[in-house]
Amino acid sequence: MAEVGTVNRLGFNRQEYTGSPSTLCNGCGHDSITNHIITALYEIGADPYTFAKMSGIGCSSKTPAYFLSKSHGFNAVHGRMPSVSTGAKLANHELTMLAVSGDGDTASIGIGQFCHLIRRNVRMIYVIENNGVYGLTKGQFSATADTGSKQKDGTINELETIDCCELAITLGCTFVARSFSGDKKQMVPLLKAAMSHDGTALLDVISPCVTFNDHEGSSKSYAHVRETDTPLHEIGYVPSYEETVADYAEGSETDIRFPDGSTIRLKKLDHDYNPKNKVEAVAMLEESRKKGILTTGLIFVDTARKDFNATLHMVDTPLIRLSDAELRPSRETLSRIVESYR
Amino acid sequence: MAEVGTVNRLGFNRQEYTGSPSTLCNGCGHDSITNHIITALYEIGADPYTFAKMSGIGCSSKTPAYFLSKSHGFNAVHGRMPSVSTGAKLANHELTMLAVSGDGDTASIGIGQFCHLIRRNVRMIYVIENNGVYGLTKGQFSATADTGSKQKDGTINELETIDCCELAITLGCTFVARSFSGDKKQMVPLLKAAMSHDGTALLDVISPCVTFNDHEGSSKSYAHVRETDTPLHEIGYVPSYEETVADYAEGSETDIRFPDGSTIRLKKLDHDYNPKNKVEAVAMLEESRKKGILTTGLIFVDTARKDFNATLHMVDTPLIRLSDAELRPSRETLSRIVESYR
Amino acid sequence: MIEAVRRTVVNDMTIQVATVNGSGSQSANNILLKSFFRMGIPVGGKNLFPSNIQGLPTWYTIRVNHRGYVGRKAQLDFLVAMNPNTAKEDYHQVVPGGVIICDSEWTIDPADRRDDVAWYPVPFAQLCKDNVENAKLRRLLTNMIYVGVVAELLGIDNEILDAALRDQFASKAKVVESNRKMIELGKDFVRKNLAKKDPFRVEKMNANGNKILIDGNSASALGCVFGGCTVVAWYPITPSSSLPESVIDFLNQHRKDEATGKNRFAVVQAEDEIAALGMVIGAGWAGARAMTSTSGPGISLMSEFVGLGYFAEIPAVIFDVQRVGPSTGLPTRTAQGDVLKVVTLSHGDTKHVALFPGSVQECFEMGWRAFDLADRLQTPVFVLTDLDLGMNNWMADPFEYPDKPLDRGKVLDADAIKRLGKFERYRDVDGDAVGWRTLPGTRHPAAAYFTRGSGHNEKALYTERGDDYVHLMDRLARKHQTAAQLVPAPVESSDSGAQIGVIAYGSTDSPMAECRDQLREKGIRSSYLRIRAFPFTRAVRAFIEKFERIYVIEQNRDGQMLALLRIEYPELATRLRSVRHYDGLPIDARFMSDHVIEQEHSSKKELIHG
Amino acid sequence: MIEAVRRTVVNDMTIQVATVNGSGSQSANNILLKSFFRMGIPVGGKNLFPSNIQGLPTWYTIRVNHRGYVGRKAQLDFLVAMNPNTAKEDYHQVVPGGVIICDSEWTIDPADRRDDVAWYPVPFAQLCKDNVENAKLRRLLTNMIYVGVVAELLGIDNEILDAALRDQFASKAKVVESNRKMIELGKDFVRKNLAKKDPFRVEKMNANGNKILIDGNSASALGCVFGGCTVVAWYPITPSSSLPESVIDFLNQHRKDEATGKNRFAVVQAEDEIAALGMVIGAGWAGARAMTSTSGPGISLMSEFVGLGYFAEIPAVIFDVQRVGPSTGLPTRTAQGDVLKVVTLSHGDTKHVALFPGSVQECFEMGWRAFDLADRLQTPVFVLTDLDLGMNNWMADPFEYPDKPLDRGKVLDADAIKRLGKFERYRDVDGDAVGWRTLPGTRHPAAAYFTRGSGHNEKALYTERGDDYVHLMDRLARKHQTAAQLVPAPVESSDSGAQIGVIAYGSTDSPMAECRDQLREKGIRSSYLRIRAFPFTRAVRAFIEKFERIYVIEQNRDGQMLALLRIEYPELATRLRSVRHYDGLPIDARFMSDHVIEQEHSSKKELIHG
Ligand SMILES: Cc1ncc(C[n+]2csc(CCOP(=O)(O)OP(=O)(O)O)c2C)c(N)n1
Ligand SMILES: Cc1ncc(C[n+]2csc(CCOP(=O)(O)OP(=O)(O)O)c2C)c(N)n1
Ligand code: SF4
Ligand code: SF4
Ligand SMILES: [Mg+2]
Ligand SMILES: [Mg+2]
Repeated sequence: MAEVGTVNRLGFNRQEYTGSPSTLCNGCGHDSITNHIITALYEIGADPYTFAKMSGIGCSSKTPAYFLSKSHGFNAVHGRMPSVSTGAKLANHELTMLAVSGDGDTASIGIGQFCHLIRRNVRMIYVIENNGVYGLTKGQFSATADTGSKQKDGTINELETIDCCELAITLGCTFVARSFSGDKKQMVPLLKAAMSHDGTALLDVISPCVTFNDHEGSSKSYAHVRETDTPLHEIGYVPSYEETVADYAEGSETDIRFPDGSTIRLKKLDHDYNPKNKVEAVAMLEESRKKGILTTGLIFVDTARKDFNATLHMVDTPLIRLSDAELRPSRETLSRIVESYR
Repeated sequence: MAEVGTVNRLGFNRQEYTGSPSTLCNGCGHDSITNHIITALYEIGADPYTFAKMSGIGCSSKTPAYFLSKSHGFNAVHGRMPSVSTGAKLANHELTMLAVSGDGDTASIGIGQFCHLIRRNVRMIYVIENNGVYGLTKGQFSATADTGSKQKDGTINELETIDCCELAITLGCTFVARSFSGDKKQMVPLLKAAMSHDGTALLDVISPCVTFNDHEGSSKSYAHVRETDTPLHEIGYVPSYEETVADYAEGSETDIRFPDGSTIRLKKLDHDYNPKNKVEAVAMLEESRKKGILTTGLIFVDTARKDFNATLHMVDTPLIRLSDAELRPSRETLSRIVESYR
Repeated sequence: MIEAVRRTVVNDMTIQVATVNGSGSQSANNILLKSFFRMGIPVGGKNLFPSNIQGLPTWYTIRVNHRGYVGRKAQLDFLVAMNPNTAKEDYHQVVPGGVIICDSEWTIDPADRRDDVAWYPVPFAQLCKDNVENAKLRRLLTNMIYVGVVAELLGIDNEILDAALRDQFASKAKVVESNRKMIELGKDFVRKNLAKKDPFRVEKMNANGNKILIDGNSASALGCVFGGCTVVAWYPITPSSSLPESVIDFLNQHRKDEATGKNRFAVVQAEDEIAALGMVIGAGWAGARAMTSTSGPGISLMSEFVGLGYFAEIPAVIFDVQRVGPSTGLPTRTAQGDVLKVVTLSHGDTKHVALFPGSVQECFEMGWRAFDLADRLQTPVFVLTDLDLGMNNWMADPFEYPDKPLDRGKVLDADAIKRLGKFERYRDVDGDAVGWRTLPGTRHPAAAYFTRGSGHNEKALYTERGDDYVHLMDRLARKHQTAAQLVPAPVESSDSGAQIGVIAYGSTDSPMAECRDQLREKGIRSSYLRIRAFPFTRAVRAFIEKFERIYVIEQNRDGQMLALLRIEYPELATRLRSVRHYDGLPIDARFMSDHVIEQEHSSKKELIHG
Repeated sequence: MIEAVRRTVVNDMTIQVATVNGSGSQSANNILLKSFFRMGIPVGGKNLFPSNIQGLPTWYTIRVNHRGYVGRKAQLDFLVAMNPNTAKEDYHQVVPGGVIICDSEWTIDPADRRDDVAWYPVPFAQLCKDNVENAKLRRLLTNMIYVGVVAELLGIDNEILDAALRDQFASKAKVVESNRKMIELGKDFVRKNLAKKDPFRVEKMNANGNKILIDGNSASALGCVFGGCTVVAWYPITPSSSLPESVIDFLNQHRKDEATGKNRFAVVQAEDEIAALGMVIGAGWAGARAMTSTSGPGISLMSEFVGLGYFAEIPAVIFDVQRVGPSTGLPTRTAQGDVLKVVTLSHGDTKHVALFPGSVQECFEMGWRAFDLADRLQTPVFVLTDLDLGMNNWMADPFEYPDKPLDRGKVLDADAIKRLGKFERYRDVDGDAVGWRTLPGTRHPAAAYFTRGSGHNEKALYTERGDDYVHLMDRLARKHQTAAQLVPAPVESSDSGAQIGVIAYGSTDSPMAECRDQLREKGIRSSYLRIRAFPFTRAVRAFIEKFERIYVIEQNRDGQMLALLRIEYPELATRLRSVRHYDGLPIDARFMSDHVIEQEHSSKKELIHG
């Protein structure tokens, strides 16, 4: 990992990746994620002028205001951030789409757009700040609330939980990770890798809501998450501009190379896990669900599939930079077309 | 299977399960499914007065008009049949919900409601008449179009296909089957079993569109489906009112008993398949996708989970039959409530 | 320097507490509100809160007024400044002669040091630190100190205050105790350290009779319960959420099977508003009384299903607790910005029935009546309230028990069909433009019909014929006329010799009495018509016909009710003038009267010149 | 018995072919249409088809009229009855003195045997069986026999007919050959077996000059291409689908990088209309010219995003090809039922810009102009056409190349910001109520701003302040006034000494010339104003002011344009009368003139009595 000095390779200091002060509750997991995002951007030396920050509606969706003040941001309507992001990316593929959503925003009202975004493999980083509740509307269960989890007033969730990672894998998502807002060590390299990924990179991050879902009986409380968090591997990220140093024992690590030349290195913990196998990933998630543990790490990755812009056979020039002459066919062309209707 | 006479155990002849004449194209797979539904209803001796026929919008969604003319039907808006069905079932749980949808209606515009219906496990039969295209709007690809499949004008689908069965299984659907409109032998017992199932019973039925998707290069043409159809097992259905006769060799069959006392009997073909294992089901579907084959049969079943009405702890009396006195609290109750605001 | 005040002002003041949200000040404010209320003084409380959960400025305003004016008054008499971040601005809101209470430790910019108000510094933080060990509780308990301070300064009755305290924390004796201690601290501090330099006092009076204090969303929720609603499908959204959440509470209390403990209802938190209304439509079709509740963005999402409900004629009740703005807007501010939108909701030719409760009583009453109307008319019925009415506490006469049994509308069962010999779903047999319907599950071969949002004839068969379509649409237009017979008539109140008419609806009613008194003071006598429903009843036209100038006062930018009146009564359109308030705060009497007076003057000028 | 007809009727008739859909008759009808067109006779074709794919009744109507009346005419002169299921009804549609062609093998009920028409039985089925081996092709080819029959009976020019045939099947020589054979069969049959007993003939004339024949959806699609649209997101729906599908075709032909064959555009078939508009909004925000196209149900679903576009000020172009009805309605029938809905779409106070093309030329022109307007005004712009205009073939003058370069509106790049020293997204610096915007990716520290549908101030910062909100909403209202300066003005056409005004818009224009001629025949001279956009321009008011009685003619039940005019011009409201046609067929001249005349008479009566 790059030595962290006062400025990064672009000459920016960490401050320059921040945004306006957070208005979230003290201790909200979302604020930690904001910090991890800032750290990742700073460390990797991201160019703020290439970013578009996207979100829906919710406490989580407010957070793009709290990082990257030099980048354009778009707080769309509830649950519909994926379509807005898709449109923006098509218009200008040079934008790095960094999206934040909530579990309500994604898995309840937004599940349709979420599914289709994944199907299209639109290149973007999609962070779900998953607290199992609707924070901004005061704590109702969302669709990711775990079965059996308890609300503040004692109500128990008797419905099935929607596991956004499992869902995404099923739908062919090409980068699926799960993490915990409190785990900076895991989240920062995952975020960096997500930025290198050429397709939709999903990070489902458990991010406790201190105000409405941090009590005893809640499966998304800090205490419960800390207790059940089980990392799949230790994660290191080596950017393309650094040299890869093999510092692990043979066989104990997996390197995944992204098209941009960077590498994510997974160091084996107590058991082997292959993040390139869809069925194995599903099996692992089902197993975790049964055991009631929270397995975190890079769950699935597929660096081969085309992203949406490629699928659409688009030119290299961003559409927004095409000249008027490239956009409006000539007078002669119009005449020819008109002629064909005689 | 029951001997088919001129009337069934309720004294109805087959005609009484039909509806108005179909206005679909000659040879449309959907018409075959209509026939299988009529057959299943007739054979099982279904009581038409307990049925509610539900659908969305599309050629497929028109078909409820073509069967069960004695039952109420509801042609909702595009993609939103699941919510309407949920409401109707809550209002009157004695209704047998028999729903028909299309692949566009379910997997494109309707995928959000589809996911949440499954999550709730609303008791209903949900038939997707899957032709990979939007028939009614003239043949555009839907989200279930297979990758690489060709449209009439030669356009190739380069997007991932959404496998509604795999999606449903991931989301915890409790009865997931796949079939082919041309396979009466398989579809009829599956439909009967679906009626016995206490939860959402999904039947994803490949149903070729002769007008827009039955050409060379289409993966949902009759020819291609016939060629690649690979049944998991042979299926028999024994209703609760009939005695189970063990007529298969030991070990070659699996019996699945439904809460209503009926049984579905799966006779092993060339390899073993256990429809009670979620991960195995996903693995099988992934395998089929890779091989380009269409695996049909009962893919997954779970008879243990509660249906939505049970999850909501509802009384046995259908809500629509509660008396006025049961609905409107007394004058004294109002006084007491009012008092509490002094 | 403040002038020595001799006169006292009794039972007439506006108190504002400036805090941050999530700090637990709501309990403190409730105790104050309830104390005034129980002292028999008319009172109203309004919460101005941000669209976030913790740490942002929040203001709670209590208006105490012996004449019964409890609408919002923009002018502020009495400030409890608990939030240093807004203090600067807060100070300047207070009227000369008013009161400011703030923490004595705050340094106050000389520019903000007003010498025309009574200034009471209180060492809130210090008192709290000294008296509360648990640091976590401190923030919560600080609020009780200001309760004590205010109570002492204004002379709130001790017993009443203590009872309000006990009610607030129900049976939790320990909590009551620790809070009481803080109230005493506040009182004690005032007694020992502050000299009363302001004129404000409260005294027991007897204006509240039998009244209760309740928010509109709870009242609407009770309406649903007494309206026999069994299926609730909703999606959380401010300021609507507390309506279905109250329905859930009431249903759990009053609609369980006592023997089994099971529910005689179903509540679904849907995945979004589209699904919520879809479930309601499905349930209504199957014969249940079903409702959903939402705010602006949800209304937009419900458009398509509302059109289906209108065209296929399915009962549904939709509460719209209005908030500010197009799009997400200002979720925690109030408005009447959906009026035109809702009655014309969805593509194509549609006209919907909407009720406009003007008080919490009417939230209850229109709440239950909406279900009767929806069943009788077989169509979606909207109930439009707003954040101000829905989320704030209002005094009200005790709710009256419904004066008639549930009206399930025109439903035929198997026996009835047998008797009649036939059934056609969409035939207007009675001349009221409403057909008879059957419910799924009806055991008769002629009972079934097919419901669809596409073209259908009287037999509910699919049709694309132009004459069938016109026939259906004309009947639906006539059904709207039937609706005009059934919806609540407007309420009129007239000054003798009234010169002008005033039209308002919904929560705009609350400052109207005060406004009309202000107009009267300026020599303008008015008649006031409160519209309670769309379609308009005959009385609306009759009212407009009586006056040359009618002011339509409402809380939106575009004059949405005005537009509806212009559409419906083109020949009267020129009589209608418009007063519109849309900054998100509840409209106040002065705003209304000032704008009416101004337009009255310019109209007179016109007369003189023209 | 038919009377011997001496008089001939040349180039003035309405021909209807009754078939079933999916039978391939469209090619046959196109050949007929094109033949008339190329003979220089004004012509219009309308397809009346069911909302299904195969086997249901379909009617194609061709109006040939030397005076240029090509709007729908309800009266039918010439019937080609190819569908036995509708024949009974079809026969009775024909005017006395008209023509019926049908299969000679059909048995005709004596009650349907009309003796006031020329009856030409043709053994279609038999001829086909005798001459086509491939049974599958038979159904398709039968249609060509009626082309031959009609051509021979009317005297269609042989060469022109053959050229139309070749064009229809492009270069496929074998197909041309087999079709030609069938046409000849038909002609031959007529020549050998039928005696001409009707007066109808066509003759070459020179009325069509330079004109082309095109459907509105193709024209709109061309507008998009020449408007520089790069991002298209859509969801299939009748009658809109062929618009984006044409865009795709044109883009593939004219907007590829020649070197690489790659696309200078992106087209997405979205999962639904919500996503479609979401993508357009995202693309518009990022700086692309983006559009979607839909019909009624899609408009309802787009409500929420439209409100975001309005409030956050994002360019977007939305085509609404209107169809009949609330809900699913009649998907294959025409209407103007979304007018009021679209301009007030979404909750809260919104007012949108809408264009109403009245011809295929205008579909093209407003098509490209819509993108300029959207960029200039930074707001969603609607283009409202309808099924009649969109899916039917119309004659048109050749489209004019855009008269000005693409107007990308007020966009600042990094250099500009450097020059200006600052940038505030929502400040009205130029007095046109439109702020400058930057695009994401702009390389300047002051360029970024945060776009949101919640409250925001001039700097695009989050705010819940009432004054900020009012400021913003007032600016948006002023922006609407700016829009009124930019949208296309109405088009006026006046009789000298006109007694009444007539207002229409969109496809209602097409029978207007005929209607006004009919009025003139009855002594009523009229002035006609065709509204082309909302907001209304000053000329609309000026027009209404000129007449005591103005008839607003439109194709919906509720008088939606009338409502808008009443809202905008209350002082003129009483002058406005309403003629409404809403059975799903295109309005015809006679309907309009009859209704105007009827109301004119009753108004005169009123004058006499009152
Ligand atoms: C259409 C619509 N419906 C409802 C809302 C109200 N709403 C705002 S945020 C939110 C839920 C947010 O939950 P989640 O996405 O989990 O974010 P969190 O606040 O928990 O971070 C809801 C329902 C809305 N803004 N728009
Ligand atoms: C909101 C909305 N959008 C679009 C349509 C148009 N539409 C009607 S059916 C259909 C697709 C149907 O496809 P599918 O569900 O696969 O049914 P199929 O016709 O293939 O059986 C569409 C897009 C509609 N009716 N409503
Ligand atoms: S309510 Fe919950 S999610 Fe929202 S800011 Fe507070 S802690 Fe975070
Ligand atoms: S278009 Fe396709 S799906 Fe529709 S009826 Fe015809 S064959 Fe069936
Ligand atoms: Mg959440
Ligand atoms: Mg389909």
